[in-house]
Amino acid sequence: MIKPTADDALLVRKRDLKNNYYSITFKPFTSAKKCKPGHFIQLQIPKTDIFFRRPMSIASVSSDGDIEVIFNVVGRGTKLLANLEKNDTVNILGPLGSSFSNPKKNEEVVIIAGGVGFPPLMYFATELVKSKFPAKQIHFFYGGRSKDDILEKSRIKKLGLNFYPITEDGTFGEKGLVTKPVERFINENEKSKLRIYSCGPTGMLKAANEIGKKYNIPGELSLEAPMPCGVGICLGCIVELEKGGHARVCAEGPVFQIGEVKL
Amino acid sequence: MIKPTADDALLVRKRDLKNNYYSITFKPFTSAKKCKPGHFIQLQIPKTDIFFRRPMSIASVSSDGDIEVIFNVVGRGTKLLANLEKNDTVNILGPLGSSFSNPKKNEEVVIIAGGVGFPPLMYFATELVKSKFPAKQIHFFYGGRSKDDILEKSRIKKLGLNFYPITEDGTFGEKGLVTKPVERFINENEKSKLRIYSCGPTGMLKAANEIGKKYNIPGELSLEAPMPCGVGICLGCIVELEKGGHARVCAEGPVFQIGEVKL
Amino acid sequence: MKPNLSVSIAGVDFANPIMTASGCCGYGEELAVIFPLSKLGALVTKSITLKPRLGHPSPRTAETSSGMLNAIGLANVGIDKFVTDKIPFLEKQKTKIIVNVAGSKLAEYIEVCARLNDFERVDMIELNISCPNVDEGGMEFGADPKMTEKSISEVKKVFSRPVIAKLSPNVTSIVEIAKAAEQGGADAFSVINSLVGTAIDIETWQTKITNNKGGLTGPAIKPVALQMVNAVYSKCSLPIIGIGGIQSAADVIEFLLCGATAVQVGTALFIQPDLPVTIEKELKAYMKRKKLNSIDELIGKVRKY
Amino acid sequence: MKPNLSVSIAGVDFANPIMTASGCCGYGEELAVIFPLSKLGALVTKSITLKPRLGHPSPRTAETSSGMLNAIGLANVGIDKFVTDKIPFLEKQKTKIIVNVAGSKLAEYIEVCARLNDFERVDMIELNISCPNVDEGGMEFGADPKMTEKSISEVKKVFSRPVIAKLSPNVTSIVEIAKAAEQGGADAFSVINSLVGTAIDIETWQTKITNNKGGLTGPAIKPVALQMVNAVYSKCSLPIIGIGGIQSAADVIEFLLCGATAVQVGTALFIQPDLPVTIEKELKAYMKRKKLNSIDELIGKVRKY
Ligand SMILES: Cc1cc2nc3c(=O)[nH]c(=O)nc-3n(C[C@H](O)[C@H](O)[C@H](O)COP(=O)(O)OP(=O)(O)OC[C@H]3O[C@@H](n4cnc5c(N)ncnc54)[C@H](O)[C@@H]3O)c2cc1C
Ligand SMILES: Cc1cc2nc3c(=O)[nH]c(=O)nc-3n(C[C@H](O)[C@H](O)[C@H](O)COP(=O)(O)OP(=O)(O)OC[C@H]3O[C@@H](n4cnc5c(N)ncnc54)[C@H](O)[C@@H]3O)c2cc1C
Ligand SMILES: Cc1cc2nc3c(=O)[nH]c(=O)nc-3n(C[C@H](O)[C@H](O)[C@H](O)COP(=O)(O)O)c2cc1C
Ligand SMILES: Cc1cc2nc3c(=O)[nH]c(=O)nc-3n(C[C@H](O)[C@H](O)[C@H](O)COP(=O)(O)O)c2cc1C
Ligand code: FES
Ligand code: FES
Repeated sequence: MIKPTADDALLVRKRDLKNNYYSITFKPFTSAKKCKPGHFIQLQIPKTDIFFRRPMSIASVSSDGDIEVIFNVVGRGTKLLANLEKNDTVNILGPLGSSFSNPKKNEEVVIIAGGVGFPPLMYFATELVKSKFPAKQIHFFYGGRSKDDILEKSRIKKLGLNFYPITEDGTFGEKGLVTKPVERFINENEKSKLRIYSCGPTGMLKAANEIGKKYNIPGELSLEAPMPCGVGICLGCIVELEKGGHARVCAEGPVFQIGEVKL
Repeated sequence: MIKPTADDALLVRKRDLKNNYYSITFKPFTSAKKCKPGHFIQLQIPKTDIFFRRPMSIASVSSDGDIEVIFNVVGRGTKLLANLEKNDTVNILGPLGSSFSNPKKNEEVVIIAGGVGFPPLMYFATELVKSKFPAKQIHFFYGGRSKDDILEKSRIKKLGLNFYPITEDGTFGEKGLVTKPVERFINENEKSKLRIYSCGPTGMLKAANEIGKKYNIPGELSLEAPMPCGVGICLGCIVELEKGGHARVCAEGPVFQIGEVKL
Repeated sequence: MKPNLSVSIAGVDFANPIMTASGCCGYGEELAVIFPLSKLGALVTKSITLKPRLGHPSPRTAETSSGMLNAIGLANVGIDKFVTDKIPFLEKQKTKIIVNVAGSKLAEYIEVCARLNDFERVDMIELNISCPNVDEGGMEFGADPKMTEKSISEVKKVFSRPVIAKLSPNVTSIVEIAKAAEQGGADAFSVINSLVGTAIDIETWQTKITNNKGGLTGPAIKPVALQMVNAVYSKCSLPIIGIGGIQSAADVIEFLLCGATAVQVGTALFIQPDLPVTIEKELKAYMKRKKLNSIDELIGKVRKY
Repeated sequence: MKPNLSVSIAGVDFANPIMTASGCCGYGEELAVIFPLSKLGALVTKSITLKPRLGHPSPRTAETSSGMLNAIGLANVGIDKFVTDKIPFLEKQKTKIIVNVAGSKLAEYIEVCARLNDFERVDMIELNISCPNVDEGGMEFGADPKMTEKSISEVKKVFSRPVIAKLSPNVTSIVEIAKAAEQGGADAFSVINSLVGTAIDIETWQTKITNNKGGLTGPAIKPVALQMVNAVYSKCSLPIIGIGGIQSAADVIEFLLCGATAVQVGTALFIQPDLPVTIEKELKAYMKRKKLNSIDELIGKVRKY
């Protein structure tokens, strides 16, 4: 566990990504340098009637320590977040949880993202590219219902990786669910060189987990759970393990190995 | 009882009056036209963790329905109010309570104001002057600890009334408490033509009440009490009556007759 | 199809399940200025006692996290003045009238209820055997199964229309008390009255209310109220009026799902006095969206794990 | 002069009156990363049972107005693993260690307490006779004066250091239970555990936690906790550890004024895990401003009307 810090940070940038998605960027955050892809932060909007903090994956950390999250408005808390304006204060606790482990040099990275699972994987891909991991070895499968669910297209493209958008209604990229193109890709490649990273809706995570097990491909899944604390002390965010027993999504996770948890 | 309305109004103007005093103006407020000096409103800052509304006297209502309150930061709620910015939303319930009754044409109006008792009396004096009541028949005694406690000096002066600032430390106007100059004024004038209006700290209200009783001068006092509802249904804001029994400050008051309540 | 919001409790029909809670709507006069009381299923009056009561001195309320403390002390006009001054106004209102009755001795309850029996427009009595703010009677009645049973059965002898037992949450087993009330002949339950609590001013070291302790109400207590409604619903058979922290139609639906047939809105009226009007509208919209024709389709329908 | 924050309970000295509550700080490992545990008066462990327990399935927490519901279900590593894996870590911490013990049968409590007796660094045991989240034992113990007395006196036979009785608020008279615990030989009280409550998802109609009901905690319950602390303080003579909704030094001071000698911070740790550090600082500042030399000058000093 990295020692998390709690900071009152200012909202320095807010972008409406349409379709109820927003990107907001905060600063300063003492622990910005310690953040790694997969880590999350717990956001608290001071003086609101919302009791718990809200967990959000880190979407990016800039060289001067700006920290970005990308989120979807689904309830009261995210609505309040979306209503924030420049210079509003948010208290950030983090970084929290486990992070994605790095692929081996020669591995092909298969990223399977969807919905609010996209931000941590964008962060992951960005850092891989920054660390000189060959962009052409990164395969970014990004599924959504419709073209508006595929966020930050230009940002992904700019990374120079292999981008495979997939939409259920076919309005952007291939039509259908991510499963098919992912399996096709796997079958066209040397399976022992692949590594999967997935974060997204439960259905997608289940599929990624099954695919990994079926083809014996290692990899990692980033999970969600309601999180009262985010630091491992409430035992509220548990998930069942395949080997029996529970793990805390906030402490042992949110990043788990394929085949490790019951989904 | 006037039928109050509840409106989400926007903050259209905010002025820092220094010394932890602020003026904030809202619009639109459906019932602006029904407001009279002495009335108050119940303010709620949406989505805060503050449970009750906060009662505030009306400080002015403009011809196009802007409604102003002037307040002092004393606790959590008023702190939040002071932190509001232009275009923030506040829910306003009002107008509530009783209002000041008009003086007779030939009466000399003795206003005794202090602290957050100033705003409703400024509103009262303003409306009197607007209604062609002779400004020279209005005597505005305004007490504070120091010169920074005397708010909106130019605004009062502009009304053309007789302005008697009094400060405990003598930094503005006469030195001392309001009681002395008020009693002096009373003794220099025909008592049967005087009418007192007072709102301010408990000490000042007590003094105004005593002076009224001692010289047999009629008049009105505007009281404060913690107010869970402001509309007369919780029975939480009671004050004892001289004749026995209780009155609700929010419903029978906040404006009471001199000699009516136990202070 | 328009959803039908009407409900029926002990033979009394209500236009909708939304009532205003005792002590949070006076005798209806103030709210009637704000919205037509016909919007309510029923209005429940402030507790009426035999003699007029001034209640406790000020301060008698305090703000808490998502709630409030009150120790009003059953301030009310007394039965005489209620009959002469308040009933004539209430009789004109197009809503059901439930008179809440309190006292410090059983004889007082009986006398007040006997007087109320003469007024046909008093549709029901709600017996406050659970007020935490009086020294004698009040909560003691409601914490003792025997006294509960006896007080209900005695009141039933003098009041010919339905009697609701308003239960206290400050007991080890609310079900035990509910069963005693049922035994005594109660026609329905109101669940819950306020929890006992206090608050201290850390500058003066003084309690924030003159009675030193008071009743905790508001959204803070909603989970406790829901649980008690469901416990009573599971073990008893009388209809339940759910009370505690209701602020929205969503809250009302939670209570209905837990087993309430109707609900009362209390503390939230202090912040939004016309809240029942909003709730009725939202409740209708919910029922339409969920394709529900009647409130019955919600009552007690919580799905448990 | 520097204010002295130390307090003493049943012969055990604490650097300050601020403890972390059972079930809200695990076995201390996570918090130790965030701040040095020496900042605490004491750490109270998650309830330890004889056998390891997984607890209830997910979801087992829900957010409420100014609070939360939990039905973790006493998930813990069990006494064996606690002794081998957790005690070695705890022994190294420069704070007092209170181990909270739970069970479903009295024999289980006794066995766990007997095991703990061997570890000198376990300064005290806190007996959880008030957990609302297990079917047998737990709350039933704490609602019954006889069982309360018996369980304490039996535990006292096998554990030679002080035993704290953690009392349930879900009773008609907490004072009656406190007196029974006193009778049984308890050395102190922890007041209060959580209130029983529930919450429903109005879209799915399902209860929000798999156990269907859970414990309500957080600022919402503070007024109830303060009142119970003061009731026990007024009628009993043992030292009290106040618990319920503490979020700030101001809250701590309210508990001290009501009669608590120390306090535990629970739910608020989930929002601000280093809160005890802030509270200690604020408490010191308050004592300086009020010219208080010791915590004693606050305990029970509430001024009543
Ligand atoms: C590790 C982690 C990372 C996340 N990253 C992102 C992200 O990058 N972008 C994004 O849009 N969302 C993310 N989420 C989900 C996000 O936290 C929830 O959408 C948000 O908490 C909902 O809050 P609300 O008040 O709007 O919704 P409400 O429905 O009003 O919330 C009600 C309650 O449910 C809890 N809750 C319900 N579902 C979830 C859930 N799936 N996860 C967490 N809490 C839940 C909330 O904490 C709250 O207590 C993440 C969740 C986790 C656990
Ligand atoms: C009819 C009326 C008119 C008022 N007009 C003004 C005005 O024009 N300008 C101004 O600055 N102030 C005015 N006040 C006082 C103002 O309402 C309080 O200062 C404010 O409610 C304090 O809120 P807080 O959260 O900052 O303080 P806190 O101390 O945090 O409030 C704590 C609690 O105490 C209650 N409370 C404590 N003292 C009072 C009090 N004296 N009056 C009302 N509630 C109290 C609050 O409602 C709240 O519940 C008026 C009060 C009343 C009753
Ligand atoms: C200020 C106040 C006064 C109350 N007076 C009474 C009363 O006279 N009789 C009674 O039975 N209940 C009384 N109650 C309790 C309410 O009727 C209701 O049971 C309780 O407030 C819980 O509902 P709520 O959380 O919606 O307020 C009072 C509550 C408040 C807040
Ligand atoms: C998630 C959670 C788990 C808890 N587990 C335990 C427990 O195992 N044993 C126990 O005695 N109390 C347990 N409690 C109760 C707390 O110790 C405390 O009494 C209660 O939460 C009230 O304090 P608070 O409002 O500060 O949280 C738990 C509380 C919470 C919120
Ligand atoms: S959120 Fe508390 S343990 Fe994971
Ligand atoms: S504030 Fe509720 S009656 Fe006056």
